[in-house]
Amino acid sequence: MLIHHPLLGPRDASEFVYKGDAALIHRPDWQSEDAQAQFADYGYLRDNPAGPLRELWFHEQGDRSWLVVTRDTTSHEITSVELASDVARREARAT
Amino acid sequence: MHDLRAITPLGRSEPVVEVHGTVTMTEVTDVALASVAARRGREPETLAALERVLGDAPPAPGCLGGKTLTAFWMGPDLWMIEAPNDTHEDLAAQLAALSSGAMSVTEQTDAWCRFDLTGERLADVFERLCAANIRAFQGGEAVRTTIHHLGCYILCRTPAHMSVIGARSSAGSLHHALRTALVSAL
Amino acid sequence: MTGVNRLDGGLIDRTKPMRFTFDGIGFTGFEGDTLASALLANDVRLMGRSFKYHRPRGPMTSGSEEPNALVALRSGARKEPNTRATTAELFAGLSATSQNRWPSLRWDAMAVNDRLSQFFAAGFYYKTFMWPAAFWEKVYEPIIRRAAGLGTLSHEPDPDSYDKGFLHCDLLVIGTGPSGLMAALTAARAGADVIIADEDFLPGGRLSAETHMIEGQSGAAWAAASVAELQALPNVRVMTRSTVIGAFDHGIYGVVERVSDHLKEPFAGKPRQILWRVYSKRAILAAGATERPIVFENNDRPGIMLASAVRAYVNRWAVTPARQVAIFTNNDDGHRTARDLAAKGVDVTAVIDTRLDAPTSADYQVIAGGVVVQTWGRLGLTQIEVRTPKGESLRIPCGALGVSGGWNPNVHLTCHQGARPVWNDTIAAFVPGNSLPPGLIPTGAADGAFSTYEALSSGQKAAHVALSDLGIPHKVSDLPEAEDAPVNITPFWHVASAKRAWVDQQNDVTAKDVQLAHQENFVSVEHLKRYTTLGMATDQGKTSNTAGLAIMADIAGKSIPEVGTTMFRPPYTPTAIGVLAGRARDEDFRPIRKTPSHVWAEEQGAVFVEVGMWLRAQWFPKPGETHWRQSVDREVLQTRKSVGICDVTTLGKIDVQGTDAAAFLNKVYCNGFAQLPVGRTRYGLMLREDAIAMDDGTAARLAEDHFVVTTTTANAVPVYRHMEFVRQCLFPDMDVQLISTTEAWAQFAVAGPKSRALLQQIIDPPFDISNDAFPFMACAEITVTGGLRARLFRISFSGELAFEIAVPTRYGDALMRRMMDVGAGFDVVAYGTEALSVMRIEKGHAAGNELNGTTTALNLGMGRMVSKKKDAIGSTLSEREGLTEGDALKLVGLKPVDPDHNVPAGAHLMTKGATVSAANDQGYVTSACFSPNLGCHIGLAYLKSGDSRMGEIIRLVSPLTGVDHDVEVVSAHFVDPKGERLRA
Amino acid sequence: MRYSGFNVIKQALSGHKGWGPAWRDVTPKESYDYVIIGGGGHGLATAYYLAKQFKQSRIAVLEKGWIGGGNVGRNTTIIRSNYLLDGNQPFYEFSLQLWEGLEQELNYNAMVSQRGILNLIHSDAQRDAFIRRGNAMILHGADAELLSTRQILRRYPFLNVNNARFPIQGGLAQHRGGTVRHDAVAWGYARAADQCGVDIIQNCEVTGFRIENGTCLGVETTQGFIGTKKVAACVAGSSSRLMALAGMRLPIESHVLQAFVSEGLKPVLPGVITFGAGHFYCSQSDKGGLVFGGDIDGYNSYAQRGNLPVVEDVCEGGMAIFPMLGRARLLRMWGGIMDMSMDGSPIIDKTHIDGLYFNGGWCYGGFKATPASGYVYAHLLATDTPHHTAAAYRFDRFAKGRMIDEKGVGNQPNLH
Repeated sequence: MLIHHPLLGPRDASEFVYKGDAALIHRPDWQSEDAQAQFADYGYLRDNPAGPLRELWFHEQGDRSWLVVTRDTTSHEITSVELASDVARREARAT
Repeated sequence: MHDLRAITPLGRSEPVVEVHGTVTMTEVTDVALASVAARRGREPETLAALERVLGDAPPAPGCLGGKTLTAFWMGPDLWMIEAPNDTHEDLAAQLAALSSGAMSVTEQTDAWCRFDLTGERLADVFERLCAANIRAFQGGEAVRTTIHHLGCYILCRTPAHMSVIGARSSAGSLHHALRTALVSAL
Repeated sequence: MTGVNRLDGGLIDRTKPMRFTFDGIGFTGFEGDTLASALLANDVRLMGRSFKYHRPRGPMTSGSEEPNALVALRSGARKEPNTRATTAELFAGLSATSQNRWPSLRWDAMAVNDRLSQFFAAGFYYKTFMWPAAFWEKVYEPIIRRAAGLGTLSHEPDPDSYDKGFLHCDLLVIGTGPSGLMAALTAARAGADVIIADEDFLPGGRLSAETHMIEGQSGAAWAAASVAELQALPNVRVMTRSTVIGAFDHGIYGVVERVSDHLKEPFAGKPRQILWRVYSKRAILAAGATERPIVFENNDRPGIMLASAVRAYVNRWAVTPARQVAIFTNNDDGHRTARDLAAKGVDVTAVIDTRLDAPTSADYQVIAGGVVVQTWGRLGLTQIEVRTPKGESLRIPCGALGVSGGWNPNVHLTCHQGARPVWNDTIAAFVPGNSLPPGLIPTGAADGAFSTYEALSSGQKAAHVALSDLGIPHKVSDLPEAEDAPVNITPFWHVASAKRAWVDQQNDVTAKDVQLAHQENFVSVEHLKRYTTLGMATDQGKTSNTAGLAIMADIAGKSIPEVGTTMFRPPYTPTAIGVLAGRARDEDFRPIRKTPSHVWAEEQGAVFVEVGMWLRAQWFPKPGETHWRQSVDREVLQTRKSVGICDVTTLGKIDVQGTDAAAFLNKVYCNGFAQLPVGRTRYGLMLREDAIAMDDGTAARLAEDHFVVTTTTANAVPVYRHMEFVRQCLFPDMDVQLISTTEAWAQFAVAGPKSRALLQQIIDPPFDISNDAFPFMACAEITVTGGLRARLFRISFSGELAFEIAVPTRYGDALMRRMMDVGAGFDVVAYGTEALSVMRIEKGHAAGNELNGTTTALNLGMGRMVSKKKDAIGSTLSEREGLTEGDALKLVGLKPVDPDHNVPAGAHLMTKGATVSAANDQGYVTSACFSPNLGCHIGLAYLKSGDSRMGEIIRLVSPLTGVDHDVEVVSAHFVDPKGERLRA
Repeated sequence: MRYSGFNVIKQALSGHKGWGPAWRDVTPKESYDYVIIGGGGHGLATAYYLAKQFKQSRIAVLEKGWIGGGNVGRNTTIIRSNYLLDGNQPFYEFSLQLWEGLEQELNYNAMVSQRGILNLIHSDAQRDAFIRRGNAMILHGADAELLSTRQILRRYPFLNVNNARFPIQGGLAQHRGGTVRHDAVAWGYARAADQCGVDIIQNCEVTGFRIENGTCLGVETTQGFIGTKKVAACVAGSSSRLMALAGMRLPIESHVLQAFVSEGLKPVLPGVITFGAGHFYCSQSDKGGLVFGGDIDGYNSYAQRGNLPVVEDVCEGGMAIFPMLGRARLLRMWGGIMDMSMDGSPIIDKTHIDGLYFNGGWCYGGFKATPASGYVYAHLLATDTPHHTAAAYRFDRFAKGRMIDEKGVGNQPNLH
């Protein structure tokens, strides 16, 4: 596979390490009422869709950026790639 | 002045130089390295400081640049500065002094080994080593990728002069891989 | 002229004769021959035996789709089993042997299977060999296994090497036939970066095998001229002997180039083959088409081959498989073979055409509406029986029969990403379907365009599409003149009456087997394949799948597409495993990482051990020491008595800087770091979000905004990755920067009561390392040996008064030598990883065996370290009930009751008196060693409620290694439990 | 007709006219007592044991394609019970015992071949871990033996011991492990279940669940609504897709695992061998093909195909221990969709919806589990209590911190 790095252009996926669903960016609040339940869901439950999935890839053999890659799990087609830090900041502000 | 004698990444007292066909491969040990990362919110100061050091704007992603000193892009707001070791053995300290806490500087000189390949048909060699599109390089490119399971920076100073920078501890394996490709491709 | 069957002409070099042997018999062929063409030229048709019935077989094809003519090429360590004689390029001195026969190819004892064939119907083995149960492994299976399989491996290491490479292009053209060449010329002339690859050693595809004219010259000449033009262009790479094995995601293709297979052996330092990973923006599939046979009684005798193969042997290799040849066809293309044979003076004894309206000929007899119903010739075809439409039967003599059932487009690569081909009635074949691999454009015969003109025009069109996609300007140029014959075919798949009629020749699947599969409800194509093994042989059903489907459709009363479609998976043709592995084998399997003191350690005769990629000194044998324990015990005792030095550079080091550095470490470590003063170091335990211990290490605060974090050797990479995740994804607004400095500093542990005295000889004054000035857990940036920058940490893994000192890596070797020199006066000793491990076990420090991915802070006895006052990764989930139970495993020490007993790691623990069973399992030993200080074996273990069982005698069992004795539960801190030494 | 050597000969002499269909093609009834979703090995085994062992009836198996077309037909055919943890070991040992009597039980030769499985050891830490594992196996009543390098070389003389980057220091063997003809498992269970009256319905895809006030009343399918008392989901890689129709999120990710087979070769590998310092395991099929595999590709995928890097990684592992493999040829590569769970262990449990049961999260270990999975799932369906060997496979083990993590890599499915 090829991942179009937002800064470096197309790079072979073998340079990256995969983590999983980009929902992992949204870590629950440790002080909330049901924190333990929230962390259990956060840690263990996944949508695992057959179709577009936002997922985290780490450019370990590249620039060490974490990326949010939107990839179709049935066709492997990649439709968008962003720096995870940009996504995290944007979505942290949004919530 | 201290009296400890340095050894090269390949474990010798002198750098190793080899000629294979049209290409000369040289172990480079006389370059000091330091990484510079911009502190959050202080990117402009960092850019300015680096511009003073390099005599040019810090290189863009995927690039190698600089005039008075050279540098290459390592990551977002992160660069590696190259300088002659004899004049800049404590390069990190020199750079840190340039800006009051605007940037995080880390000494990198001995974290790496470097092999320079000079001569013709370098693309024929590198296409057996890594996925980077070396044939399209014109000079000024700096990519990080893997060579035989080793993470390396590949710097194109000119199409006839490439530097491969890899982890110092595996200098032997990297040198072996480069030599094998030279023999195989040329 | 060598070879009784050699004709005039052809694309071989008659000035270069080559000697070769087959089953020990010498023959001569020419450069440009394949093994098959050279053998046929010498009137050898019998080249192999079939998989199941051991039927005599000769080549059916002239290419990589060959199911029958498989031989063992070369000998000794270079022996290549199952090599297709039809693609093996002849070289001087080639030696090949036949396979799957005993004692000889002509007289094969296993051919008795053929006589018993009715007992070996499809799937018979699922129905028997069940009684008695024990007989399967002992009797039935060994017999079946010996009978099965084809060639044999050499059992010797492959002496050749393989390269991998990476290529980039705008357009990859797959195939050098008319459409491929036209596409490449069009794109290359427009300036695109083009790679054109073909599996054959001679470019041209079918043009090399036909008598077609293109622009007044022979097709072969046109191909040669086109290739010459392409090779002259700087933006084109022409790759012959290069098979595109697979179409992978995002325009990446795997291409295997056979660099040296046409040589006796590779040149020194050169690879046998290269696996190219080709990154293409667009690709054009011009892989052509493959002719398919008709299924009739005994249609597998040597000499019965595809009509197109006969034509290829005649035209390209100037060989006729026999002096008398007949043709059996259901389409016009079969007649082309008859014409080419006749033109070369070969006796065409008949053309049997299943169509009543078959074209006639003045040169040979045409039996319109006829079918072949039987053949004769045990080791080679001698004659055939034909039934005419009037029902009369004729015997026709022939040494070869060319069969043409129509052509299948080579759609394989279009299927590699899940697309299924679709049926096309006009050519009665599957053509590329929808949802093809993105960027892949099928063209020419591969797309069902069978005439030469169609191939040229579709190739040009495909190139235009690709160029437009890439935004490369181009102009339409005229196409060369070429034949444009229509496809006239009336589908005819099998002779209805035929039973022992082969569908899959290599796997011996007959029409009867397909019938039986249907009868037992294995109707879908997937079930048909798996039950009968149709299409599972080394040719992957290239010549058999369609006929199998057609026969099943016929029996089931369905249409072919209703029964299913053919499906192809990579690789396109079988690929040497060696080339997929490349250089990564033997010592080069993975890189080697060496420590700064490696050269010195080698000089000391150290024994090295693999620790991940690292090679570390395990111990340093001294003269007279015959057992490793002697060396290790000495290193331990001497270190605890005076001073020892160990290279600990392999520990991961991460530079953490920024105004939020301390706040960041508060997140990644379960214990607190905000209050750590500058100039001090603290132990840190890092948890995964699921509360399991991920790693431990120390963080030294060099400045308010600067820490140096250490990780274990094994976890340096995952910990750095995790910290970047926390930084970039979880707390992106923190001002913190991370970078690994593991290799920048050579770091040595200097441990033992005399460590301070030794270091005082190294460290530049006035820096004071007295206990007051530089207490336990202090750290500082200093200089040594007269001005060399260094870092000093007062930390101890051994439990002794100890320091770790770091200098720039290039000076590590010299520092080690210097410390050993000045240390001589202090009875210094170098110690390796074994002594390191012994001392940390004696001290009860956890390491990899304790941090095994299932242990919590509580298990480690560090439950209280998990701060409740702050948010840290893993702290919330650490409170789950399953992780906080009363009888949770706790880290304890173990001592044998009988001091002569050992405490083996991996042993399990039972309460004394309880029966030995999983139900009574109380825990297990994680690490163990002989402690020279205690004079007995000791171990660390996880024990249920271990912290409250000190002094208890429990039973240690290791049934696997035959150990069963009592041990005492003690504190894990065997040595200096109060920690007075390390604070001294 | 009963399968036997006698009947094979009898049929051979009469043109094989007497063999009937291995299972009937049926159209679904309006309702069943049990509807099992998924005509793979686990689903068919569940149906068989429900009918045979637990004397239940009115059972249907719904398969969206052709039976046996999923992972049971695209795996590397290995069976073993060399597990470490209490939650797993008894279950896989139970499965191995069921394998041992399977052919006689089903009257179908699935070629269960106990040729032994060997895990190679390359470091002291690995040895410690394997000794602990071997002891756990023996304590649970399974077989295990620690082999020296010399013992290993006697059986595998061509292993690369001395010239290797990571020298082989021994191995942990389970002699009762081995291989099975994978397709035959699905066909054997299908035929046996069919003979017990189970309806096997192919080309019948479940498109939804009919759930009313917390109770599942049946399933909507491409062949219409089918009512039932109990619905048993058993669809491996498609688990998340299916259960989403019931509004459930699972502790599961779907990943692609590639498998490989070489050209047919005369016998060279007597047993199953696993490389401990790389990603490679290999056995040889009765037809002579070397069947091998390695790690999953590592990214979520529902495409039954992988990519080159893992192919190369696996072949590197192969060459590292068998340098003679260089001249053997890879014939075919394919991919299966693995239901990778959050701790690497399966889930066999009721859901919070009455009448809806779940079996999944098998990672790449599903094939060897087939008989026990079917048996314990049938037990749960018939008795509403978990079988004692599968009591730990609960949904709530994650929230409660009772993970069953053999590899110790945590909630990172692509590492299990």
